[in-house]
Amino acid sequence: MLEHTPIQSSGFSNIGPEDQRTGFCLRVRQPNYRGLRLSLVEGIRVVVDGHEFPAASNRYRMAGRTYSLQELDAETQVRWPVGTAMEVLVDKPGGLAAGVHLVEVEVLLRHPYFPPQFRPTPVHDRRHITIIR
Amino acid sequence: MLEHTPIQSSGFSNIGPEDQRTGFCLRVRQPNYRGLRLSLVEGIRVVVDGHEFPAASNRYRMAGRTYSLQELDAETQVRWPVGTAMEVLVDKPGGLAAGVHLVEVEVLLRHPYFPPQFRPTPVHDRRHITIIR
Amino acid sequence: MTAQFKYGVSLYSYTDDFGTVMDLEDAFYHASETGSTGIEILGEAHLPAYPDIEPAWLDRWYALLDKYGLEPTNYASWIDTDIQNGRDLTAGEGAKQLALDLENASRLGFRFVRPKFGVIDDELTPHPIWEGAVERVLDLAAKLDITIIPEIHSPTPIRHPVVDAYIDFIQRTGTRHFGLLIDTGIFQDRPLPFWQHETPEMREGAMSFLNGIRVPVEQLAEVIEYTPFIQAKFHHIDENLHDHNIPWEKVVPALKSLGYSGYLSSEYEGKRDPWVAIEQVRRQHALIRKLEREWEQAAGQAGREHDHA
Amino acid sequence: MTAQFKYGVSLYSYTDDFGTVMDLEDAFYHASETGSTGIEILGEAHLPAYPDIEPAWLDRWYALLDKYGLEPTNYASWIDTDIQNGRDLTAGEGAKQLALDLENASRLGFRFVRPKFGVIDDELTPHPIWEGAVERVLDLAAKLDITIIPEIHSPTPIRHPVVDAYIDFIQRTGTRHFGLLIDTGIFQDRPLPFWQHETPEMREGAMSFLNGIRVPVEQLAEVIEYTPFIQAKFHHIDENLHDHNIPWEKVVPALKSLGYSGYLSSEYEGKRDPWVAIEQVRRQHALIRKLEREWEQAAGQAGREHDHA
Ligand SMILES: [Mn+2]
Ligand SMILES: [Mn+2]
Repeated sequence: MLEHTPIQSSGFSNIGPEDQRTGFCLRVRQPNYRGLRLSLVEGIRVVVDGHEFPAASNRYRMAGRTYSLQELDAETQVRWPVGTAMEVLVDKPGGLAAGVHLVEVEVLLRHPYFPPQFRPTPVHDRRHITIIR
Repeated sequence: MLEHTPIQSSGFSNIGPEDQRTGFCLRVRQPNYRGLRLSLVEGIRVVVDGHEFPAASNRYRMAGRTYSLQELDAETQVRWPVGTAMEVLVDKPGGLAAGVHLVEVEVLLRHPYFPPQFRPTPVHDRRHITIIR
Repeated sequence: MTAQFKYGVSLYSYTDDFGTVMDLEDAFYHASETGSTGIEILGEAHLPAYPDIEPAWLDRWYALLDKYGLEPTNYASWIDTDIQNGRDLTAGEGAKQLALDLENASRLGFRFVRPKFGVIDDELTPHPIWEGAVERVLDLAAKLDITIIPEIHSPTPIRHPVVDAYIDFIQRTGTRHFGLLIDTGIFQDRPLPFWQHETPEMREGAMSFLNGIRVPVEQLAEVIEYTPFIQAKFHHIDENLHDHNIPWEKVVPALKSLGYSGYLSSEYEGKRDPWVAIEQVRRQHALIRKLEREWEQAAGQAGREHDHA
Repeated sequence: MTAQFKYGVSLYSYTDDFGTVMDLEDAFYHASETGSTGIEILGEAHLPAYPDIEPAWLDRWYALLDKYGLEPTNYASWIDTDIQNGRDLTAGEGAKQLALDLENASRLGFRFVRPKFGVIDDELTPHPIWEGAVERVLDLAAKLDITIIPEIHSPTPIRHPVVDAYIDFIQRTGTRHFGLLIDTGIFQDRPLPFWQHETPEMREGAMSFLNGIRVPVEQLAEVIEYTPFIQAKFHHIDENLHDHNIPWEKVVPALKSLGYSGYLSSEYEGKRDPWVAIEQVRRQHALIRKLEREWEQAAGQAGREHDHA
């Protein structure tokens, strides 16, 4: 089972060898009541300690594949199921310092059955989570 | 998985046919960090809307068998495992009215590794739960 | 005694619990403990390999139905008309999606499929492909004996061109496999709490329907013949068994008077704190059963008085 | 570089999460995500058929160890001396219980078993059967190559007759299969929050140890040779990576100076709100790793300065 908040504690980690970090990984629980084909996911904005990583700069890992924001729009078959987490891969040379960080996400979801003015709909979350090393 | 509070919503129900209720059933999650042989369980006191049902008057259902408080003390093999609920069977002619009730429990557990003055140790819980019919 | 309601639970009620504190069997257990006989699912939420169904999962589905004494009621599906930025589904593609969900629903033993089409305006007017898509699968629905029931959902009231168009469709095609699903949210007559990031400005404007669109329950009479299934939408019932938003004391007598004997399938849509939905759904069942009992006692009383007159 | 700590997690940390929001595989995942190599369990909590182990469960256990790259460290067991009202276990019965848990631990691949005997007083003096019970299973422990390690746990400090008795036992029997488990709660130097129903009177009296018994970390030197395993007990670490109760900035250098290279197995024992433990255990690992790194850098620095002297 996943943690209840969209932001997951476990899996928050630096990417790359210890002295050559290239970025970090953040796991986000699918925050909608039904699964969504990836073309309905308009990306995830991430803010760490006030430093912004826009949705268009991040990459998204689902079902063993990594997508750019543009590639999400083209993926109408692969889905982000309920009860699963997506890995958001964020470029940041040097990675994040070990320790506790204040992390915010904004998950942008396009619901075709919402009035056009509400597409995409953002889902926010914000909490302290920890990079171990 | 069980509800997090010791008192469980689901399973709270009257016993007996609709016009001849004999009492009610309440499910309680094992509230300790390890499983306990039943001889270490000194019963469960139940209070519904201020009306008291003492541990010695209730019966306890575990692993398909029903125990009186005295019989619990004799049962050194059967256990109340972590992650399971015990059914407390409470006599009350007429049963409980359908609707929401304020229910309290006091689970009395004897921990041999606690100083003698703390045996048994009570675990309390209190919340509103609902009899459907 | 008049025809009784059937009681069910939609697993939508357990949103956010599902996959964090509850698995499929837990959900069956909680639904069954309400005394329900029916279970409703969302295809693209509760089928783990959606759109596929793995054989082992299918076996488990039927084993759970048997163990918990539940029958499949309604299967919710989506037709994602706005499928990519700048590309809409064609009617043929919409029909293909709907056919897939009809086949899935049939394999799982459901008798109803609720398709949710994308919309084109604030009135929730469905994308114009809806009619062509549905018409293409009417034969399949007949073959599988499944009724397709789009949802009448707030802010769309009963007296509305969207509903008229559905009824025109039934009359034009003569189909017996298309109808309406009424979501009781249309009867909401007191405001909902604000949602995450909702502002007073939003509530005054596009979100004003969250104050309740207050459809008069009497209007149920105008559509009841087309309505084989009802989702009992609600948001909060307190410790006094008092619903803060939906006037069940009007809805239940209206449905009883009309002789409704289909399902009331609980759709809890309130606070998503873990485990809260379990207790809320139980309160709704206690409340509706109480109102149904009271209506029957009053009707029995009236009947006896009539006999003595 | 000096010998490094081994990092582990005791599933005790996830008490109340286990069975409500977390199953065994979830627990393995969260432990593994801390960068740990070791996992500690409580026999009578995490073995679903305890005292039995079903063959399918055993297969799953080894599959999970493999999948998550974890090794079994310590297996916690209980000897319920006060087994019935008015009846205590005999030494023979205690030995039988301990033998059962040694066999279980061995089947699961553990190298340590922590027996928790009932106590007879406020000082946590173990029931006198402890010695006879342990002596009866020393041969079995040797055969299985498992070390039995009773826990030195607050309010029992290091300099105490209980500890003396354990060390006397080792010296008398000459066994290499008995030792001490240090629980870092003995170093706690600031008070814990009050527990459910604890009153100020209780805290002044029998519960005063919850303010911390403040064993000086230097005393570790007196028992380190008998201590193959440490439970890293803690209660709350805040967003500044500051532990509110346990002085890790003293404990870590003390252990490094003594060349300790065994496990630090996280035992979170704080607020039991769901999912909180996952984050707390991660913070503890970040904190201890940071202090270990700092100690090594300082030691490296001192070493280089020494070379230049
Ligand atoms: Mn609905
Ligand atoms: Mn410990």
